[in-house]
Amino acid sequence: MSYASSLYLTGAEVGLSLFGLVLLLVSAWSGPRSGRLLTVVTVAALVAAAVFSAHLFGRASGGDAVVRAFGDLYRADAFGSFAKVLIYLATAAVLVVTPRFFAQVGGYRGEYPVLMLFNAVGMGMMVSASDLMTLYIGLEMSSLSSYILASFLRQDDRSAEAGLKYFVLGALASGIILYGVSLVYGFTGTTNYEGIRAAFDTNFSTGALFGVVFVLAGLAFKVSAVPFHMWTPDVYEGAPTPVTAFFASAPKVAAMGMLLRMAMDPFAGEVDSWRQIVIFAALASIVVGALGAISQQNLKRLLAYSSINNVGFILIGLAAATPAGVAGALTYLTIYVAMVVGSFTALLMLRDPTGNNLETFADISGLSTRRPALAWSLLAVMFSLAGIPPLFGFWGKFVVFQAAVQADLVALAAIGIAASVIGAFYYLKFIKVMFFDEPMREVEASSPMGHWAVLAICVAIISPLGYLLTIPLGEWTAQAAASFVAAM
Amino acid sequence: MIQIIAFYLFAALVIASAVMVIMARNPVHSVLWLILAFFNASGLMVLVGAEFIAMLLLIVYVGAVAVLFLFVVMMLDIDFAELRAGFIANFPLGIAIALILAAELIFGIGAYQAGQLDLGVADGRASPMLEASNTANIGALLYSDYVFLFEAAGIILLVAMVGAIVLTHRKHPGGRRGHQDIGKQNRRNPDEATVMRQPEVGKGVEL
Amino acid sequence: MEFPILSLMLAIPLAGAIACLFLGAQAARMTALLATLVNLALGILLWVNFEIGGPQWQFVERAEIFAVFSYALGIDGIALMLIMLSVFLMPICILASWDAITKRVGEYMSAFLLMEVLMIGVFAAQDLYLFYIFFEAGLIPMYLIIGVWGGDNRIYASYKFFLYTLLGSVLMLIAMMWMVNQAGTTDIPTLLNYDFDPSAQTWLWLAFFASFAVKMPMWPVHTWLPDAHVQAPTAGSVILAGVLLKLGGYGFIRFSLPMFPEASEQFAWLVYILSMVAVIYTSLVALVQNDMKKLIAYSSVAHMAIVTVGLFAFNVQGIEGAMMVMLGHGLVSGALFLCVGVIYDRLHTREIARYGGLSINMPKYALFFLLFTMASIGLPGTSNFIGEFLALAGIYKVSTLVTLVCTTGIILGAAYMLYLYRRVAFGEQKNADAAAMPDLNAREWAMLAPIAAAVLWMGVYPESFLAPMRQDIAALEARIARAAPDFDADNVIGTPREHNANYVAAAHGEEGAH
Amino acid sequence: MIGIEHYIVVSALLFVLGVLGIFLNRKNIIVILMAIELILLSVNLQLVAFSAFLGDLVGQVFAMFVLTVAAAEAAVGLAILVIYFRGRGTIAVDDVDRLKG
Amino acid sequence: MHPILLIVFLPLLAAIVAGLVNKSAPSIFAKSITTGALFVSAALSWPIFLGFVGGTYEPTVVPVLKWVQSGTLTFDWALRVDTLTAVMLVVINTVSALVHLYSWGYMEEDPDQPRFFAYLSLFTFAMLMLVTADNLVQMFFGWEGVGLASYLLIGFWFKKPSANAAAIKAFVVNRVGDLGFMLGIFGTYLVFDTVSISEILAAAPGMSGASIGFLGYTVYTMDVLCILLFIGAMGKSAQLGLHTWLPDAMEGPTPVSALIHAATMVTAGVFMVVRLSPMFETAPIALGLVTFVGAATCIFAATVGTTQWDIKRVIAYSTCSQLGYMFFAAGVGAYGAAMFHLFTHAFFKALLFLGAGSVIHAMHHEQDMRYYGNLRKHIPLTFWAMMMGTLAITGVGVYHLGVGFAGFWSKDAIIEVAFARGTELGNFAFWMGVFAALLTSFYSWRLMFLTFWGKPRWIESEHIQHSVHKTPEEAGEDTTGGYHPHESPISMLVPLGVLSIGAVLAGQIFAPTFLDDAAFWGSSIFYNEPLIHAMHAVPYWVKYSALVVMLIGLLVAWLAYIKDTSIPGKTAEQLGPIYRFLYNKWYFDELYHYLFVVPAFWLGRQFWKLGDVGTIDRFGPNGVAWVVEKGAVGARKFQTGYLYSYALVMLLGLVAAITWVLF
Repeated sequence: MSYASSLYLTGAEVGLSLFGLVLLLVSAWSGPRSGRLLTVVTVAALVAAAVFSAHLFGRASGGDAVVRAFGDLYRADAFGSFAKVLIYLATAAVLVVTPRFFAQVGGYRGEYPVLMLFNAVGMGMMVSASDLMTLYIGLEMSSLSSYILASFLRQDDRSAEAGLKYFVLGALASGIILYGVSLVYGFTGTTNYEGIRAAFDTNFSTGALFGVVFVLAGLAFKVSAVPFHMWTPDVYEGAPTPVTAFFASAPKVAAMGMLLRMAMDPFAGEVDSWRQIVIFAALASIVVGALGAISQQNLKRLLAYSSINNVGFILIGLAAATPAGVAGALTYLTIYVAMVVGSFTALLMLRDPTGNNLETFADISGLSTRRPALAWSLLAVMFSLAGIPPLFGFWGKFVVFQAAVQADLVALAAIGIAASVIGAFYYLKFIKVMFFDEPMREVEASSPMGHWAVLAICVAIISPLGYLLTIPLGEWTAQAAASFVAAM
Repeated sequence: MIQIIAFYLFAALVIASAVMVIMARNPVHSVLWLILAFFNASGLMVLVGAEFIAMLLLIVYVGAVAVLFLFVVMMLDIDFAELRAGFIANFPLGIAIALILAAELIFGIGAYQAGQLDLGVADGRASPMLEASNTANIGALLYSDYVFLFEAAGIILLVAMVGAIVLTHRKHPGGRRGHQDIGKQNRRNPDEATVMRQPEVGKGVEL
Repeated sequence: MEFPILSLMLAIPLAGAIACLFLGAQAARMTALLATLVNLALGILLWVNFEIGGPQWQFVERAEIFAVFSYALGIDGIALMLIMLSVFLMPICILASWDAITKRVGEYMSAFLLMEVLMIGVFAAQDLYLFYIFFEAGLIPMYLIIGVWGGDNRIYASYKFFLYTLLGSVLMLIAMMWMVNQAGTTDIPTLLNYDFDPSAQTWLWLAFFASFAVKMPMWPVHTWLPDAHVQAPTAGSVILAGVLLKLGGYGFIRFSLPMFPEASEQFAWLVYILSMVAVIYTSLVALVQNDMKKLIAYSSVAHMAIVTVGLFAFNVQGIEGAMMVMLGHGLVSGALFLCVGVIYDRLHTREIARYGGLSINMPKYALFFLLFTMASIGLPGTSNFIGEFLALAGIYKVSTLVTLVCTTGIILGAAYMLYLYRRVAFGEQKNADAAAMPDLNAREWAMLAPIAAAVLWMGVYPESFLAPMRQDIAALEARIARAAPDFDADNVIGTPREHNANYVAAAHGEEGAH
Repeated sequence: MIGIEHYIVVSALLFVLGVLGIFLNRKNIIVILMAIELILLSVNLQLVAFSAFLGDLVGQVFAMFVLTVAAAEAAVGLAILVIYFRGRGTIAVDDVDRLKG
Repeated sequence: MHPILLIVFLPLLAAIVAGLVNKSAPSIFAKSITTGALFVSAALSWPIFLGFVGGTYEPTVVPVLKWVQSGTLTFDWALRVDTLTAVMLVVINTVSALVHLYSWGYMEEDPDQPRFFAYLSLFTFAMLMLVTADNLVQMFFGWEGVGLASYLLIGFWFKKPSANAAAIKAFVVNRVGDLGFMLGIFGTYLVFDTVSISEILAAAPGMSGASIGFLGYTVYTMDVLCILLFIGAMGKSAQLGLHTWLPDAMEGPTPVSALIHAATMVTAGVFMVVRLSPMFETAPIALGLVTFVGAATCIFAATVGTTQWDIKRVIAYSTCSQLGYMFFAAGVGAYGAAMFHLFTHAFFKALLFLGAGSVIHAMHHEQDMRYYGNLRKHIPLTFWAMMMGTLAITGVGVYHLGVGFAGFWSKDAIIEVAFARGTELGNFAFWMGVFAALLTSFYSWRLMFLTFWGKPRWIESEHIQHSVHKTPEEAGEDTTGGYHPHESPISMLVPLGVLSIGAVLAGQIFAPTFLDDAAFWGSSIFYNEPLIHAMHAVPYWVKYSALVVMLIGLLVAWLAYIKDTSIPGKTAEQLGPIYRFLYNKWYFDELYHYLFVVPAFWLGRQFWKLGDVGTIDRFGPNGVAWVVEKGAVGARKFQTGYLYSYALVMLLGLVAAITWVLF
């Protein structure tokens, strides 16, 4: 190990951190007006980081390259790099559509993109961590900035309440994780994933088992799986919409990536002890997410439940506990990010003529006559979320269920997919309101190009054209999943 | 022997203080109990030879965090008499669950029935050098192997600082309700803003 | 590689669908009509070039552009016929919507063209997952067609349609995954000859059944159909009855029977019972309907029950009959919905009681309506007769009881259809507005006349339709022969009697008057 | 020397008390923040104990990071609390229920 | 080109042309083209028939078009010409041509004449397809085709609710029979692996001892097949149980009644049994059933016929009764006799109907005989035609003289052969036949006397009142109301004349051929030579029985309707219940109404409201939606918004997970 190689492998994080520090200075001196400019620069930096991660992915996907940095605190392997590409791109996309929201409600500052940057750094560390300590630091870096972002609209009670709830429950979850980590550490003698795994193979005591459960439970909070999901609807509804968009996309990837790595690397030997829990969480998430969403009027809240629902499907990939399952989960995440960014972008484009953001069903009633393009985009997103072919969302469900079936979890797959029909109910409601109902409210007639660009990219991905991606996506996710096989 | 007495003393006090933290009516008292709990925990750490962490605990917590708590408690100017006492509706359930958790943790991990605990074996890379002090050992480790995380921890502190400032810093000294907030006005919804009253004949409306 | 005609048939309506989204009303109508007509021409080309008795799978295309599954197209005679049905009905649907749809025409036409793509895709898909994608995707345009352009209660109907059919088919997806995992291929022709373990077949069959039974629809999962039909715009009903219901039957032919012969035999009783119930039950329900579309919808359920018993007769007649019923019913029920649509466009009600005596002011209409009514009843010489006759002849070989019960459908069918016709076309002109309706115009002629011709053609010379399917059905029969169910009409040849029944000894004679 | 079990028991009790503090309390959010500190304290205690019993310093390093983060958390948490109080004028846990359903 | 092609397809062509042109050309166009086509067909048919009579014509099959090939189940469009077909050809085409001609006059004032003529020709085509069928499926095609035409023609005056109801009834009741027919075809195919009639008949004797499963029972193969097929015949030929549609079918225009519901379509059942006679001969139980049903129908319809007032209904029940004769003739094995009666019956029954039509025409569409009377003087030509028909149907003739009207030859042959058969069923049929002959005579003469003798009672008729614009009170003593019945136009009288000739001579001329000429029939039917010998050998009292009962019937009718017109009323009063039973047609319609129609609608409503809506939807989709909805409400309530409950749920989850892994 040399610092040079380590710094190279952690280049994205290091670079973004340094960049963030510089930006902080700039914003401190230039005052609140620099927000938009800083955003643009941040987006560029994130895209650059994504490119760099893609480069690392290419480097690592061969399998023989050195991927460990800082004495195996950190691995720039294919899995981590893939997840980071997603994270950075999702963060960048969300940032693109952010400033306009705050332009209306006020309170946008240069600190916002900086916090997003550090959040991204934290997320990067989460998915690349190969040591519990790295994991914790990354997690907290991301979480802390998320708490702040959730309450960023500080004049708004709902934003503050969202931040408060998120903070308290997040801290509790961190505590649970930490407690589990300490147990794992105590009963294995190490915090390194490889070491943990080796120690588990020789000796897996009750204490270690408790550690595993605590860690997974805490991680379940981060991915908002049932029953650790309770914060999600409140936070998503209360947080400023761009922040909600962010929460639903990049941190989901990071948390899920972290969970996948945790389950498939250090805990891979103990599949039998955690699989049942994951299966329960998966099914419960699908059902609770779907049921919770049905009677919602607030679209953000609905999408929060939708994200819980989607997490359930991703967890099915995890429950398979096979490389195919991991690849499926990653595929799902990729598509999910596109869907979620697309849906929130469309939501952010919905404003009344005076510029207020709209966020309830009543607001989008009859949207298809007022804003056909927007409505059709949302239609595609919703059908995709519901998993109806030929939209690409189907593919996400397809791969995870396929993995489950291949892992002989046929019953799980059958129940899960049957429960997904409940979910279709409220996605249909979305479309029903937009297309079948009469218009009730005036909406702003046009939206800025940036929003359109993000939306167009997302819709293009989830459209049937997405199927052309199945081969490369399949290869990439398989290589990412192979990181764990290589580690085995 | 003294070690054992000390352990039980510290342990009993730390538990008792913790109980008081969550039971105390007055938050100021809670903070003070919390400080006591930290002191005792720090004592427990000293007992196992982790004097650096023990001191750090005191410095960071008692010196910074607890004071911050006190500061905020005072600053918020809360009328504590108004705060409701009592517990949540499903208090018994909560207690029961907590007891189960405690029992499982103690008997599961503690594993008294199975005799000696089967701890892991450290790989030795971070074994303390006997000739150096605990502080020096940690320092050596921190600035070499864990420098990456150390820097990252710094960023966390930075984030927290930035966050705290961004959230609480106010440009307008005119008071929290002294300035017009367009966003807030726009976000008001009719249900909260206006009240429909239908006064009966001969009776006024209390505004 | 040959000329990719199937892909072209998918591409043309797709391009049309995209174009329609951006076009004005009239342009969209013309585009849609043009696209469907071109597809019809291509379909005819397909039929002409289909080599009867040639290789089982023709016009095969294959491209590995997706992971896990292939873009593999190819048709056999069965698929050919169903594709023909689809491309034949599409221009008619566009015509039927010509004046009836005035709001959001571009989107409407787009939905229809998309529907065509998906229907052709379903029948042409040679890859299991590709099939599923096309199969399932049909929900989207249909949901919109019902929901946006439907009647008053369209929302309930569209939800019911969507969720019912979705729930049915998701389980099939899991079964497909299991099959692919087991057999190691997604290629339908290969899977057709893969022998799954009989115990696994049981639940695979049930999973597929869940989907196809809903699509079919079989009793008791039929209740989405009347609602969907009633609420859908005319052309939507036509497509729904004409083609979408056939997906269930196609699924049985393509998947359930050849892939799980043992399970099919094992569950044949279930199919029989549900079909028998359906024939009696839905026919009686049809008898008491006041809404024309609902009546026809219920009649569809009864007709589809004949298809299912035919399919599960495990013999050539049954299966060919089932196919013919599907084709015939596709034409006839589609035409009946068009007939309803014609008068609905004039009076904007489907309530039977609001009409009456239409033979007086709309004689041409009455003639067409009569023809399709008779075809629906299964009058010999029309398309449905051939199918019903063959299907019932097929099932007779298996169970006389089932045949008896299902054949009562011809009585009940006659009762409710003639009762409908009587109330609509016969009797006095009770309502002045109904009496003032003009007869068919040229556009409506152009809609109904081709179907009428096809119905008669199919009834008089069904060979055109049977010939392409013959070899495929024979292959199917050979495949499932090993699991053919026991039959109850076992003829045991005994010693012939010595005399004829009215044997009179010759000696009895010669003593009378002569 | 005291056995590791003793430390585990103390930590477990602290942990449970911290958790109890979070959800049994409806008076005051500040107490919840303190309960979180109790949880982190229990973890720290356990890490240090394990570290000592394993003869491995990683646990102590970890505990140091936890301390750092705990401080940061306290800062952020209190900041959020402050803005919440500014908006709503209360910090009673029962009142934090605008978002629900 | 074989003439049979022209014979069969000319009517179709004419129907299509007439139907498509419809009102866009003067109605004379449609009328001429259809009538012309039918006359050509008729003209082409006779040579074929005479060719068979003369023994110069060979049976042949003319293939037309491939139809269906499905595995071993193959059948093509083909026209089979043999003796049996030839008989039917002349009957159908002759009567049809005459009815076409008759309709020129009868339908003169109707605005929808092209449609009417198109239907008539369409019917003729379908009937021809039926009788020329080479396989059972084509026969079924014709079978259903005539059903369709019958439906259309009964409902021709579609504004009349009663006509519509009758049309539907005819179709649906026929469908009940068709159910049997179809099952019969399926069974036949299953047993013989073919539906070709000639192949089936050839193989039938070999199957006579076979047994087969049916509805879970093991039964004789041939019996079950023949019974199923016979159920089809019962429907089409209005035999007891499935007869209810025929009287109602009189709602159609009278020429239709003559053509379809007397001469041709209703005899299709008889034709089918005869056509399949070699098959039926292997099925004794089935034949027993045929005999029994035939005899029962014969007597049932005759009893009802004695009480009806509607002139057409009387003739309709008469038809029903005569069909019974044909069936029991077939049942006892005298297929030739059955066909002979079919042949003669076609002439005299068509004559009676057309005559009745002429009367109705003259009486301004009044059909109730109570309002007739004394018409003999006003419409003499019609009277004489009707008289010929009555003489024929009542079977006037003297055995030892060797002369008689058409009905004498055929009906007596049937009665004799039933006796000659010698079995219990044969005797039953014999006695029923004799008794029915008595009743036939009575109701036929009753019809004649009520219509043509006595005093005019015209003014009581609403139709007449409409015509003369008077009420009975206004008319006073003049019971004619000043109405002047007019003799029908020439186009109606010519058919009456031609058919009268047939009614008088058909029996006399063709009796030897039909009854005794085995060579004439060739292989087209099962010809039971010993039975015919036995028939000729029956005692004289048997041979004269029919004549005697005819005279008794005549006498009674004369007494009741000429001598003392109060007798019928008194008798009806005295025999109250019996009279009402007969008058209400044995309550079959009511029985079926409450047994089938009412329950069907009731069940339909129950299935719909309680089944679909109340159960399937309620517990299916709506039930699931309800559960989901409740779940959604629950999920909302669960999300209380309180931090501590969130934390509690998390803790619950944690504890649950730990407990799960621990145990």
